[in-house]
Amino acid sequence: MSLLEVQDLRVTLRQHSTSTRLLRDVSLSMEYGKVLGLVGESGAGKSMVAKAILDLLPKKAVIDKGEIKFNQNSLLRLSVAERRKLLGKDIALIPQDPMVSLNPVRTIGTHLSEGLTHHLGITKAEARKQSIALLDEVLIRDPERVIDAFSHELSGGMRQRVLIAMAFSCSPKLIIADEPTTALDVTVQKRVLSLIRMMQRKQNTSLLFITHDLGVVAKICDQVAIMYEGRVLENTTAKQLFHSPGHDYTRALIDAMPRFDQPDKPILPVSRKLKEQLQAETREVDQATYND
Amino acid sequence: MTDPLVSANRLSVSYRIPKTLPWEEQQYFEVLKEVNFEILPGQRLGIVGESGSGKTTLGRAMLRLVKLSSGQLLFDGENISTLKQSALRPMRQRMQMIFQDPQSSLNPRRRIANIVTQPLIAFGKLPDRSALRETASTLLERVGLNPDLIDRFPHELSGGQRQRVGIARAIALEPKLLVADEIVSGLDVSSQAQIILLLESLSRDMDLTLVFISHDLSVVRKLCDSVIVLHQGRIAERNSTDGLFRFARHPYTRELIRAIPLPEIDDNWLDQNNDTQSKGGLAMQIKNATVLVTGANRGIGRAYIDELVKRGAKKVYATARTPSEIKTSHANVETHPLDITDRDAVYQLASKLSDVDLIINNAGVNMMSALVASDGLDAARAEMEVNYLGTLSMCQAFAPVLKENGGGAILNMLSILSRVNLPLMGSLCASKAAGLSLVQGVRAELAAQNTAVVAVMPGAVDTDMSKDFPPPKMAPADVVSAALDGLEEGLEEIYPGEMASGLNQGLSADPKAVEKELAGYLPG
Amino acid sequence: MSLKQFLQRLLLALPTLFGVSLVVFFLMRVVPGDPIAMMTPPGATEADVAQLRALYGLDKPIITQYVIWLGALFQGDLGTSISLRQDVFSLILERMPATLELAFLSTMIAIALCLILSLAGAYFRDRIIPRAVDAIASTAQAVPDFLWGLIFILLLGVAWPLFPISGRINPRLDHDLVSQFYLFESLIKLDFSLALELLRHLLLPAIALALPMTGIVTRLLKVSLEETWKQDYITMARARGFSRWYILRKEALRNALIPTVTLGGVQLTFLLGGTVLIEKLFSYPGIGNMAIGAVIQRDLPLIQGLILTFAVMFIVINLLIDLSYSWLNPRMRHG
Amino acid sequence: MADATAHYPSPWRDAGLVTGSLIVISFFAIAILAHWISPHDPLEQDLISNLLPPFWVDQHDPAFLLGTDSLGRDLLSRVIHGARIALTVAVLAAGFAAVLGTVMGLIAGFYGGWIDSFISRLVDIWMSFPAVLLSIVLVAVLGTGLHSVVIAIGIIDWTRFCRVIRAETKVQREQDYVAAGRALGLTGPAIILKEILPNLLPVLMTLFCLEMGIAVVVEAILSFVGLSLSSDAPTWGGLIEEGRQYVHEAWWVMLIPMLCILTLVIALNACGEGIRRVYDPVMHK
Repeated sequence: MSLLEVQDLRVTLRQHSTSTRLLRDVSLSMEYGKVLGLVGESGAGKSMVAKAILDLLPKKAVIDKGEIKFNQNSLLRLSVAERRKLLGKDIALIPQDPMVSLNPVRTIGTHLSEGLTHHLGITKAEARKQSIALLDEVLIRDPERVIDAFSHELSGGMRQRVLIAMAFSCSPKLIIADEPTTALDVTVQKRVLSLIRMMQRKQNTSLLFITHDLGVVAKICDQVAIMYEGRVLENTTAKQLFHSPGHDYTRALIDAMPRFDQPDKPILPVSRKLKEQLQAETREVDQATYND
Repeated sequence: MTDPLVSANRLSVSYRIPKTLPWEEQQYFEVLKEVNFEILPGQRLGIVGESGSGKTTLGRAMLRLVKLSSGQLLFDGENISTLKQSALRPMRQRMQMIFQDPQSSLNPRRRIANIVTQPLIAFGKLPDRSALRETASTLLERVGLNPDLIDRFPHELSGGQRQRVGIARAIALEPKLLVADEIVSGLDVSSQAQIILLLESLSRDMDLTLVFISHDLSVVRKLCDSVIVLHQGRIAERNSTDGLFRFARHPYTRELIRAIPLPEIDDNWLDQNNDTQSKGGLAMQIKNATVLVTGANRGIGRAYIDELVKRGAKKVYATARTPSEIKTSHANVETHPLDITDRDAVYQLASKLSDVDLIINNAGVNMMSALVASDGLDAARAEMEVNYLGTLSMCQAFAPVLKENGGGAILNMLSILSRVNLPLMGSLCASKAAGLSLVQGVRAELAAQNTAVVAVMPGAVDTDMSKDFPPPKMAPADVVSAALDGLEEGLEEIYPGEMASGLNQGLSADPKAVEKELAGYLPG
Repeated sequence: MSLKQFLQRLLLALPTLFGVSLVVFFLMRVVPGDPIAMMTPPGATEADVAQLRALYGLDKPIITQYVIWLGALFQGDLGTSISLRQDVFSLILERMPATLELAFLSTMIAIALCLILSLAGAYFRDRIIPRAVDAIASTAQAVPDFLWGLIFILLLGVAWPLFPISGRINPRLDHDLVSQFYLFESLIKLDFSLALELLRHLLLPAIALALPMTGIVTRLLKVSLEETWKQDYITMARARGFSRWYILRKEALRNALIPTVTLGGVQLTFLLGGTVLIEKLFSYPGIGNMAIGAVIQRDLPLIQGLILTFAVMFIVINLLIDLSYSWLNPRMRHG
Repeated sequence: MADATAHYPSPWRDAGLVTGSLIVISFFAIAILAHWISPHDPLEQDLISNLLPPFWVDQHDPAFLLGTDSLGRDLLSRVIHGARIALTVAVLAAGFAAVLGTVMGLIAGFYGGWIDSFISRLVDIWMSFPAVLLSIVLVAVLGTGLHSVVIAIGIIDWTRFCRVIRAETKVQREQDYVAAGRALGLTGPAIILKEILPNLLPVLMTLFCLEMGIAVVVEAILSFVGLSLSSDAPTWGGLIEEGRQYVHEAWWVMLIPMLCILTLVIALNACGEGIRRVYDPVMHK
């Protein structure tokens, strides 16, 4: 039984007279307590999947078809208010850029406790106490001071810790991490990844981890889905992916990575032929589903 | 030796921090702090650092695009640190830059043709305007772009295309020096690979000196032949790319390298606490190292061979006076005869094994001889000959080899007896003490060439040399393992085992008490 | 704002004040045109002119004149009005409350309109309301206060005479107000019929003054709210299940106000400066109306005094804006 | 790289810009052709037929399409000639303010340092005066006449340009394309003129349109207080002032010039906004 089930999700951006497919019948399935990596280059549609789950799709993007089932319930059939009750409580987000994801005019404490009072209905004083405990849990030194600080007083790594604390604060069942370490320095990235996995294991949360970095995938993910132009090309286990990638595109991505431990390994850009082939496939898919 | 193209001497850049009140003292923020480096013609230098390390400022300072606050900067032999912008202008043909953000570095109101030919026009190298389109097309082709793009505006191109336009503009004047600032950081891995390959071929074809600024060590490793690691405005480490990655010395560099997530499944990677810092000395990774071990035929030496192979050393040269005694079946272990007291032989071997980057001076003798109580100097002489002079020969002969290979390390097997004395073995102790002194001296002498010099001082070890010692005795494998751990961690003095570390602590607390206690410790 | 930053702002105001005094003083003297000629009534004799010169110290070197003038200024002595033959300082003090009441009411109207319009424009996602807000704001902004005044006079004073179009209070009305702050005093005394009468006079000029500021600030605030809405921390808040209205109020508004406040300050000074003409248009007895009279009467000391008064008010407004800016933006508070 | 295929919207598609510029162009045409199209001499008095109403009111005289003022002068002709004065002032004053303000703004924004502090302080001082009062005083000091009006408006309103151009220049200066220009050895003035200024043109054009509108209004205000040109010159402001006196008897004397100003100002605003919408990549970001 799986926690999250995305079935044949098709999203189209309708702008003026043109319409662009953003997601082409995407299917994913996430098990309880597992980490699913969603991998692709920019424009592959990986963030769009997250937005569809979080009800953050742009106004002009329409879900044409498909289903998102969370805990056996269809998210798309819920009312706006019902969905808001889930967001932040059962489904939480760790955003991409910690530098801009905290409101500059509100204190760290406000950020943390407003979620707690809103979703758990506890008092402000209690929420503050819990917030301090949460900051302590994500290994922030001196949480009593940090709780009254503003985001600009914290470093990037600290901010991401705060955001992780926010995400885990209501013990959600699913966390969507949208490139959570892309904006961070590599040493900070490692610490933040460690923290995310520690918290994930502690609370047995399912984690949808969106990234473009196969290196990060290798370190944190159990399952991987490779995306290209709004399609899922390959859906496999992480072990399988690095052992013997199933799709040519996956192999091409691995081949394009420079590796510091293998200086003599040639780096090969994804070949034009492969890209053309993939694009042709996309066109085929679009034509086949044109009348759906 | 060729003259450097760029050479910086105590280069500093600082910014004024705006004062709130006029009578306050002016505060400065130092972005670069007395940086020294040289770039040879044709070199591909990577500058690596995290955000805020000053790497972008360093790149811009090299081209005098920011004001230098002090220090000297030579370009092509000419001092440009204080030249006026107008005087710099003609030199700018020889130094160009590619910027991090192609969106902001291309003027949004100009067409691509105008952007790429702008340098040529600025220097009057395109007197005939009718040739503009043709020249622009040629430049675009050189960077692998479709020449049809010349009439487009920058915002009509993709990120990778824009970055190529930036490259085309930078190479239009055929500069000698090209500074590329984080130019692949915003790109997908596929475009990134294309840009790296393009830079590689351009720098080869055009005889460019390339300064490649990046936070990504993997890319730098691929593209550059030498690296500067910047940390908080200072150069933490400079080495050949190979040298840096094989024995990263600065704790910061090591942390950087350890933090790179390789595309390999490794469940433990995230659990490795990357807060364990080095103990301040130079460190070296055994993986992929080429190691020479002396005295490899017995006890500890043998253990070294096994442990080195286990830890992924690329090659191990096992030496002994009688190499036939070395028993090993590993393919990457090579045996050589060596008597370290034979200075010529040592030098001969050094000229042969030019790829060594770790020397483990393990060979030693113990004549079990007292000082005053023994007659004659033979025992003492023999011990000094091997334990001190032989080791010194090794250091002398191999120091240049290590330097050539980027620094490397020398690990000398001493004993806790280097620090304390045992009755009836005074002669050995004296030679071991000389060995410790040797380590300290050599370390000081080789600091400039980035060579780690480490002393390993175990207590009693269970080998045939110390068969007369009472237990407890350490297994050789444990000693070796502790020694290599210490080396990888950056320790300068390693005390494997409880006995050694206990004595070391005792010595720093109360040396007299240790002396008293040891007076009763008698072998045999 | 830390005390240090407040000190800094005060210090920055000093050279501005000094510059203002220089401009006020020399503008009248250095540019072509003789101030005495400006002052003298037609048909004055040479001797009269010379006497007047000596009286105002205009026969001394210009630097000396400036120093004397500045010295008097520091003692609160702005000279004597030529046309009204009264102390300039007390004249200004007497007329100032009328202008302050007008400006205050106008500012309140502007702020209220701005908040309502921009929040409505940002909250509703349909096609009609945001567009209507845009249209209202651009029109309010495009038409200057002078024209708004004329339109109101024509429409609400002449075509449908709902409001009086001149003065501050019906001159035939008996009242026992002791201060010059008529409206405030009547409100404090709970005399609502009088307050209403005063408001009827105030409303048209106040709205005319408020509209351009409302237009420009509403537009900026709405754009700013929309920009803020795209920020990642708003996306975060949405992903945490808060409602649109809650996020708009708690997360977006204060951030959106930060860029708006600076512009609002500039607009506030424009509003205050606009009183000059609006008071003239509605024959409202404030310092603005007095200023135009002074120029037409060529009353040099009064003109100087009034310009200085405006300048000081502007500088105070800017200081207040700086203070509110740092209150809004925690980044400023900690230096 | 938000949108690799973004294009500037076509100026012809922007309804505001098209309508606005059509109106402004027709005002210019009327102003230029004033001599030929006005039915009467704007100064010709006819005291018998004074305060005649316009054509849509009863008792109008078909010879005076928009009626007459208190001295019996033809309102239509006066308004047409008024357009000429208004637009002359608008173009000259806005041009003066634009040149002064842009030069100061570019210098302050690009070079920074003491020169920036100096110019900023100057702007602060300027902004500490109520603009309308200052222009009235200036004209009073300079004497009435076209040149004093132009100078008064220009000298006061350069700060509008200076502030915006300075801020925009500061933004542009931090862009890498300026650093790229420096890396090519371009001198400061060359970078300002060739790299930065072209990027500021849309902003400048917008400001210029808005400033023309402001100048039209300020000129009307000056005429209204009797300080613009000679008192019988057919200015819109003068007409309004006159109309204000007879507003209860002959509201049209005030209404007609007012509508002219209103239309022109709104049209100029529409042009300015349109230019900003269509051409300004700085704002598009």
